[in-house]
Amino acid sequence: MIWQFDFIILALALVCAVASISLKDLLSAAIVFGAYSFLMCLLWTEMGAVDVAFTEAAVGAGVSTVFFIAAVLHTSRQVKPRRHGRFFYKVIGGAAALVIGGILLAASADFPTWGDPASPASTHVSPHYILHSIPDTAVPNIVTSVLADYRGFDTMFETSVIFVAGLAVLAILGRFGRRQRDEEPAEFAAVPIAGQSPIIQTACRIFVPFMQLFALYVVAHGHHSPGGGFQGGVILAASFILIAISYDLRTMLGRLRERLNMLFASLGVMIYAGTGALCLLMGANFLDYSVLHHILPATSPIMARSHGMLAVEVGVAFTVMAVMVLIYVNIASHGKSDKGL
Amino acid sequence: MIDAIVVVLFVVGLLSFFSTTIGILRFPDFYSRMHAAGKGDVFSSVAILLGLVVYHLRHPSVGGTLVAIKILMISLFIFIASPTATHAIIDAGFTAGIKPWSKDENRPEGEGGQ
Amino acid sequence: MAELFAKYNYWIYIALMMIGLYAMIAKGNLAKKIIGMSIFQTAIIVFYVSIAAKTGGATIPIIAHGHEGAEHAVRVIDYVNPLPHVLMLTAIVVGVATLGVALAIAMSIHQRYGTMEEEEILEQIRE
Amino acid sequence: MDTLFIASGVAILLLMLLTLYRAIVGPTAIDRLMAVNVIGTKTTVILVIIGTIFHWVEMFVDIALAYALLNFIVTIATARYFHQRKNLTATGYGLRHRKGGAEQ
Repeated sequence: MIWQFDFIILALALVCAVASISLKDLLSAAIVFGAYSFLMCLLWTEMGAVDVAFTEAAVGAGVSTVFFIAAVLHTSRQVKPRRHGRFFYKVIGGAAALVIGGILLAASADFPTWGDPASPASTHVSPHYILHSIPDTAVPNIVTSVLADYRGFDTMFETSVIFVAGLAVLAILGRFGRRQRDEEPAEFAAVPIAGQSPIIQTACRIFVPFMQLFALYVVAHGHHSPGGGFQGGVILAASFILIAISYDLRTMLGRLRERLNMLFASLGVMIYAGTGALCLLMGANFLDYSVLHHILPATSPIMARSHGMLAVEVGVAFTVMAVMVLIYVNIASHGKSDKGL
Repeated sequence: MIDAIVVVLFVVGLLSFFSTTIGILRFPDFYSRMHAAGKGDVFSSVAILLGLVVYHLRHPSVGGTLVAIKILMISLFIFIASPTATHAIIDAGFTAGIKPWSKDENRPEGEGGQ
Repeated sequence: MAELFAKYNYWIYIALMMIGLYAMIAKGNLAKKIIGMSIFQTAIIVFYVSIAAKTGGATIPIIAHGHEGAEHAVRVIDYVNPLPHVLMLTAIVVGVATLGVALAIAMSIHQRYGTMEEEEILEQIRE
Repeated sequence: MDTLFIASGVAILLLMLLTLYRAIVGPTAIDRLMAVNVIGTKTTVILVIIGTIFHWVEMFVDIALAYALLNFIVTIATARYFHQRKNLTATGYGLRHRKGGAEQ
């Protein structure tokens, strides 16, 4: 926690937030919102929330702004100025914001001071996690151990929510049955690439292997440093999005077919739930990985929990990667999966 | 001695970032602003990152060397990615039809935009 | 004065939340509403993360020298609270997935009505 | 040395505030993109500086590496946007805008 940084970053974030909702050009608003995401990542880093900052770094730089730009490409870019204005809505919105803000400001008098080590949030449950993470699970990164072990149920349903979000995008934008059956990615390669300049394509060819390797490192090394399935999955998805942007959407779909992608999405959730069910079959509680030491060779119950977390993180990475790619493909091509952003 | 190198690299980086910012704010048209942003951004970032590499190598150790290598990789990636991004932006501006600023005309600040 | 300085960041989060709420209600454009929703969400995330912060030299929630066994005692006060980080980490990724769904809905509304403005959509629905 | 790092971090952040002027005022979307690109590169640097201030840069350098790898995706995506819609400023609304864009 570095208060000098905190103050300036918060001021910058406020400016960015006001600018991104008041700009009339939606593309500019999306770009300024990308800067807002950078500042949020810095804010969380200086508060010590490295895993959150890592997630925001991967999501904000690689995925969310690209979704916005792709959506703006397929819709209108300009916010329409109004003839008679939205005076009524502005009054209601301003009143609601002021009332709720006022209530929260009044309530902030009861908050503990910022960074108080004895605040209620930091004294009830979290000391248990901090003290027992190493003896229970042998995982130094407490965030990973809480995410995948202590609160494994929660994370499993978060993963399911991401999966369902991917299905929802497919259901809203996808064109089931309206696509020709024979239009398979194998024929896509014959279409000449109408893409970016060779400089960008070369830079992409240099970057993509590094990004994918780095993503695998992030998934596998999440026990000892910031990272894990969510971050690694988003970086993997960003590498595929980079291929799609710098070459063509068809080139990317030639590497990662849509059916394979859907298979990955469901495989991830299945790995997660399957690990839990395996624990159930071995006679322990759902997602109680310590029982897995009977089938994993040369492990103690403690190390079995560590390895169980790794399996779960791999499942999360599969789902997150596949769903982000799925959402990108559908938004960028308006569900047609042929050519897009 | 090592501290002096770190301080010099930081000051060089900060000064070049300062001139980058001045260039971004003051230059008259898009292409000249991009010229300031493209060069100064990479140079200042790499200078500050090199200062941090030197700082982390002051006590030789395995962890410090690993960190130094990672920071060098970051500067390498910036060295590749930032000029590529500059190229992409210039290309986008040229495709979108921004006319370069020339000496004789004295266009207002908001040229080409709303 | 000390009271003011100890809580200024809460007030800035509240201001961010108010900006997001205002944009969600008052702006007529669907994309602007979605941006407002994201700002609202970020304000809540940053509030949770700041709850986790601890003054007094607390470091990031990764136990130092965890590989060499826990010979030395782990003190709670040395590490920031990891629990809000976990909750918010998943919230960010779920947030971007829901952002994708929101954009998909806005895109199919645009395909159907040819506009992203709330009032024009309402006019077309009433006709 | 910590004073140097904090001071230079604050200096970079203040210069980012000046860069943000270009990001917000424009005049065109591409000017904003340029400013945001500079802000993103400097975010990478500040992340490493924050790690050094925490005396545990091993844990922060991965985040900076992720930023260095991912930072230019948005830039390239926007360049791609301008390849497909060649109008620099946002004009026209709704479907009419799409037809007008195709004619250009």
